[in-house]
Amino acid sequence: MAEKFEPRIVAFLCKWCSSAGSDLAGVSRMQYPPNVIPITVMCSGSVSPLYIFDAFNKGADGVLVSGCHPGDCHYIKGNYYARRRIALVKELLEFIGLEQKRFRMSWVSAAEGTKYTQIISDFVEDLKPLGPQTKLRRKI
Amino acid sequence: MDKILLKKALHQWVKKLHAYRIYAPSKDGDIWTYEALTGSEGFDPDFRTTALSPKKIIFPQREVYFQFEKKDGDNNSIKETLPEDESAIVLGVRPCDARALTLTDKVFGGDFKDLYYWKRRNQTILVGMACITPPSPNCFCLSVDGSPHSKEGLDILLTDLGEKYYVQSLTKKGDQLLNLAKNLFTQPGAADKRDLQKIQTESEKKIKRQIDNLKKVPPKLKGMWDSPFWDEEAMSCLRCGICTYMCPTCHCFDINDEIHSSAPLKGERIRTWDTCQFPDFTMHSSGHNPRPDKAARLRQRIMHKFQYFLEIHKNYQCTGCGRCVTKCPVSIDIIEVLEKVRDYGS
Amino acid sequence: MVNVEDLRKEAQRILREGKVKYVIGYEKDQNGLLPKPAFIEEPEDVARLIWNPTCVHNLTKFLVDEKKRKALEKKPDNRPVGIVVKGCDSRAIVVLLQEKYIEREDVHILGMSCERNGVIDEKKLAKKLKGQNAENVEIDEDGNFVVTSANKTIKFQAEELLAERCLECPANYPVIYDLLLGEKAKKKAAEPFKSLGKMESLSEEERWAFWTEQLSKCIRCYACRSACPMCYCDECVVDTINFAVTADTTASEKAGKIKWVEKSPVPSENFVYHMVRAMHLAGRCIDCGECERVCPLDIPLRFLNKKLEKEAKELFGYDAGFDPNKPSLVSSFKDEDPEDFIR
Amino acid sequence: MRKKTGVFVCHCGINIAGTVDVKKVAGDLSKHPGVDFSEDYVYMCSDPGQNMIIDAIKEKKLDNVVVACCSPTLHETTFRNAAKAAGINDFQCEIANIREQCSWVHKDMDKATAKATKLTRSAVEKVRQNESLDPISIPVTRRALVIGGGIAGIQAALDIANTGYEVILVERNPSIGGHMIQLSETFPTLDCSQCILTPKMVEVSKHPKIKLMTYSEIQDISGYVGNFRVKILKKPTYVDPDKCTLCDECTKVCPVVMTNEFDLGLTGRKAIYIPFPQAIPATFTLDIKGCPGLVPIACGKCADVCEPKAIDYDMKAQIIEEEVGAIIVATGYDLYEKENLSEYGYGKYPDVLDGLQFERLCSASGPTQGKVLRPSDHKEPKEVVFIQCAGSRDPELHCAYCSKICCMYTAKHAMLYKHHVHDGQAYIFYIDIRSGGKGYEEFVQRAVEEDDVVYLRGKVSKIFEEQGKIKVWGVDTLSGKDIEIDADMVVLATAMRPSQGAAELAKKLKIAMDKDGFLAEAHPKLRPVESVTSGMFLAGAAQAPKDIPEAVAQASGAAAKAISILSQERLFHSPMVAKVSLNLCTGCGMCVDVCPYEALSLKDGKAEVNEVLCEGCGTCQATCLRAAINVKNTTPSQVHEMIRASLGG
Repeated sequence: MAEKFEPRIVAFLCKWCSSAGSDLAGVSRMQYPPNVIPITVMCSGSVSPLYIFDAFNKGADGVLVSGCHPGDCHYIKGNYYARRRIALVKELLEFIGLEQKRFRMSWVSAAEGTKYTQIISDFVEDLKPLGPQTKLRRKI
Repeated sequence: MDKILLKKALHQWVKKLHAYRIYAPSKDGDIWTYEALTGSEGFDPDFRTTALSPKKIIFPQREVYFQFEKKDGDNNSIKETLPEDESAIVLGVRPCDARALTLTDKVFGGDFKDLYYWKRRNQTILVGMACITPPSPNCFCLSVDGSPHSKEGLDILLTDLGEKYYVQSLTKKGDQLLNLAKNLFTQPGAADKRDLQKIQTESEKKIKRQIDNLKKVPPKLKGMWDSPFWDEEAMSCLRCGICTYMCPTCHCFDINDEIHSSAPLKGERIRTWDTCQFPDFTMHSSGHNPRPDKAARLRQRIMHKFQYFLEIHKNYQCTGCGRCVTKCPVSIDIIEVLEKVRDYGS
Repeated sequence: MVNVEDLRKEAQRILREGKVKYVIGYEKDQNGLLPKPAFIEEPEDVARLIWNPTCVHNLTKFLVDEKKRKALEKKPDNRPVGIVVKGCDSRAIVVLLQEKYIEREDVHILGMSCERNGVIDEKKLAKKLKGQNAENVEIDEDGNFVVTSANKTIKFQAEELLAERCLECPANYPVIYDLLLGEKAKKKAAEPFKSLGKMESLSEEERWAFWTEQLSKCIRCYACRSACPMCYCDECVVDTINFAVTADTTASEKAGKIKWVEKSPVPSENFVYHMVRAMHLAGRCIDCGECERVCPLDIPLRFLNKKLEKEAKELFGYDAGFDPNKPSLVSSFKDEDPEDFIR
Repeated sequence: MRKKTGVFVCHCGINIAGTVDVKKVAGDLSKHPGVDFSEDYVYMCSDPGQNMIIDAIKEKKLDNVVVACCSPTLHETTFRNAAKAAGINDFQCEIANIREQCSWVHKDMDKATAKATKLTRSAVEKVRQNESLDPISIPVTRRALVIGGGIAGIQAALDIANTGYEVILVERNPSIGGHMIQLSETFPTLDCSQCILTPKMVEVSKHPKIKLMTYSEIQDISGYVGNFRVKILKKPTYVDPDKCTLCDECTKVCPVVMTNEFDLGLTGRKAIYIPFPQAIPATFTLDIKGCPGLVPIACGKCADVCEPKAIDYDMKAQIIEEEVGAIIVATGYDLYEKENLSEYGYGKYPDVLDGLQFERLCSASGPTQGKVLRPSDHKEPKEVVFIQCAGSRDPELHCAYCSKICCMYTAKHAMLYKHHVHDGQAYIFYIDIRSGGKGYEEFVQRAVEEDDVVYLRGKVSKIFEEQGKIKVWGVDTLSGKDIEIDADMVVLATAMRPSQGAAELAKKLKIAMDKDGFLAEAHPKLRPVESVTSGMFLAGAAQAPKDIPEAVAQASGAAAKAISILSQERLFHSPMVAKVSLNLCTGCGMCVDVCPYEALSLKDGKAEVNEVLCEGCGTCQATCLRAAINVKNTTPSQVHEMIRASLGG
């Protein structure tokens, strides 16, 4: 069963670094599993905790937030606010008992196509054994 | 028909009832709630007032009306979802809560019969438990034409006589349940009847809280629509939904569509409890809100229960269970409010 | 020891001098142990004011009410409001000031120090008295509770009856006030996050089971947010209909109204509601414990906020409700904020 | 009114069609609610492809379109222009990136196709809620303000003025020239500082496009890029420069002697004075700090002897308002305060000097007419110790950063000293020698080889006076030997600090400062001359320690940036900016705290967006607890729908 299961991942990528990084992965024809649907946002700092809860509520098996490395934010400091906010979201999700592997954050620069590829591949691998995310998924 | 059931035989009887789905009060930490009963154990006849009344079983907080799906072209589908057929027993219903259902019956059984409500209502059997000692410090059923041993709305009423229960079956449904274990029930003797009388009068004396001359309240209310009284009384109100959600007689609801999938468009139309105490209850899409503040909402709650409902259905919409008094975070006490109304301006 | 007479005197003075519109305090409730909020307008009525360890409510929510009420009035009386606060409540005022929801001039703060003690937990007391009602609770010189029940007086060690939050209180005296009653007894909780210990020691699955059981009980009466002084939004993110529509509300704003949470009180939706609430209170919750106290189904909501309070403290060195002039937890950052969780 | 959406799926030859079943994607999308037209084509970006879009929009009366193709970075503009050509707003076109983020990174056709469908759906849900927006256009006041009349400010002002735009150059001292005019010679060429700077200063004073305002300070700045309003405080000099003939009679009679800032206290000057002979503007200034009183009764000697009656005691401070489109901040540096370096006897012993004082000693126009003499007894020092990193690179006690120029000027000082005192000996204590720069390393080598300067790698542990000598104890960490020198003079290469008052100015300008108080650039790598506030640029040591060529280079860079604004009649700004829902905003100000661009402020208890400054990053949106502030066309509502679509729910 676990082999059959294909996790569904929502990835919030900042436009300037991480989304560009994923483009680079494409241009370089790197291969990674098709389980991620990226949503490009202006800045990791614009990712509201609500988006993350909503994604899990709508059945995401994993959620990724990715932004520019500290110091590289196109908007100078958006990713610093993100770092703080996301840390709290992570703690909360773990506290209520969601598998901690299901939510992660990364810094991916426009030059790090390889890193993006790796992060997605690992994410998918880590999620497969967990099976579908049913805890927060809307059940009505 | 009246019977006697020995206390020690109670559980044997309950065993026999398992052909039905059984709900009974169960204790979770400090609070009592109605839960599905599995096995004969776990039913404690000395339960206190439950957080929610059996209303939640007959009129659940969430009810699905129908499911809809948008298909190609115009052949869209709509599927009505009535509650499934399953007779249920609520074991251990307080007389006030049973009376409350007779009031919601009037609401859902008027010119328009609410299919969802009545399907559950009709297939549910209510086994009452008379209150020997008030299950809540704020019981005041006597003041609102009720009593700790009222039979209204019940199918069976059990009264604790110490070693045994005095069992009164009040409907055919009730008789069915007794017939499931004929051998457990015996005929009551004259002494039992006397004990019953005695215990009933005693139990009434034990009720601490009351409102004298409640009948003076409705006419008073008529003249109090725009009295500053409501502002003062509502000063400490927090606008939460406790008083109404806990109330066994409140029955207001909201209807929403819940979208489960946008492509293809799938979802359910659902009914959920709603309350006049929430600011959005009367919010118009224009933004105008005819009940702009909590004063207006408290007034609505009192007037609905003690004027409008009375005019329409000839009963107060309150059975004195005391939940709203006990649970109000800021001790807004409906009894005090009514007394103040009664004495207002005199 | 706090002398309630001093409180009444001051209340009377500010009322008589017309310094305040009215004074928000506690008064005896005839039919229960806990007092009820009192709104005193006449100097003669100050005798109604009481002060004892059953004064659990956080009255600062009524400052929010006052502001909302004033917004509706044509010619509002802009005099300040007098309010009786404990240490925790005073921190709520600090947050309201920090978020510019109220101005310092809007309140005349009558600060009550809990003096090495705090308020009682009604449920703990009920257990001790085995269902017996208590008529009165007081503190004696040694900081023990003296409970009067059925004409008997019983002594309890403070710890036996103290509300959990008081045992973990960072400062049980007002941090901001116009008048302080009682001494600023510095009693910093030895283990400010003790109660979380049990929860955190549980396994992931145990924690999940715990919260599923608890949050399944939620009937969304919203008493938690109603009692919370930090929940002052005109429109709550979970309300789907209550859109504060005004003349300048555009069609797109109406259309843009999002249903983050369904009205159905089912676990998945209850989780979103309570998690969003927890996030919105991160760095703002001052642990007055009201959300948990008012919950009619005894959901231990305080844990959620306490957890984030702990993280704010341990990850970012942030305490809520002490400095009205510093930026909020989530509207600030430090270069050295931890990022070991980021890949 | 239901919106009609059109979807266009590009094959990109086989780049997409190779791994994504484009026909299936187009087919599935045609069933998506609200989609009225869905087609695929081999090359959407080709003319026929674009025409297909244009025609469909016109014929099917589409409200908006989604093009599923390559990354928006490549053809978003192409297709938005097409949409425009068809008569709908460019924001009614969105791109679904099914190439870089899908077909190129996957092999499994079915899965890639499924993903492409989700990506396209997501874009459809987004575009449906897009607002039609037009770029925000701002008029430009085509004048510039340069703050600071040092070399950086002078260079920037000249560069701008020479392209024909008016420049206001504000300097708080009586003369422009900054610190450079105090220097004797400059490394690595040893050409005379005044000789190369004074021509530029004169050019400034003569330039028809430059309005020079000395003895003036910025009082207040409002407005935004292209449209700043500046209030400048012009302090009274009590001397009318037009009447003053520089006869110098006034100083002869002035009874008050004060310390001379220009010589860093090595000499004195009168209360009425000219900072230095070549001062620009060439005029005298009456320093009221020292003047007995601006009334003839008190003194009035200067006024009596002034033939042309240039002295006017009634002169008042003026506030001059100017409008400019761009601002360059070149407020320069100051030396690390004496009191912070008492361990070196700095400020305690007269013969312990800082670098600038030593420059004055070497300067031909200096207090000693270019002879190196000890301030204490005017004897020629025979042994001089130079100490580098005095206050720099010392995170514990002083500044953590490297002041960058000290290695070079210390080598220069040692050389100059040798050129003045041939039989003298120069010692230099250093931590490292940092001589990166054209001809710099060779310069240092010259100091060692030709002027046999002794370089000692190590820190000085103690300095104290003993019978007329300054004893310097230190250690040579290379040999491990303790060093003890009986010096006649000690010269400290004191750290560079942001010029005093820079912090207040930064607040007025609303530009950020780094942890050391230097002005912060917008991006450490990519926007080194821009400040965080658009329309304001940085030049010279105000941004970080720099030597002259670097300061000049940055000044020209800043000038070019400013010109790029001034050269336009209107500025255009992306309309994807934050918008406040006043009915939800409670005025908590969290958005104001987080905004990186000072674009948000509180007005009447509600947040207000300055659309010109807003870059649309959306940090405010995620911070707001009340969903009261949203960035146009990336609203939570849109993200919410995209999440749904992405998960097929």
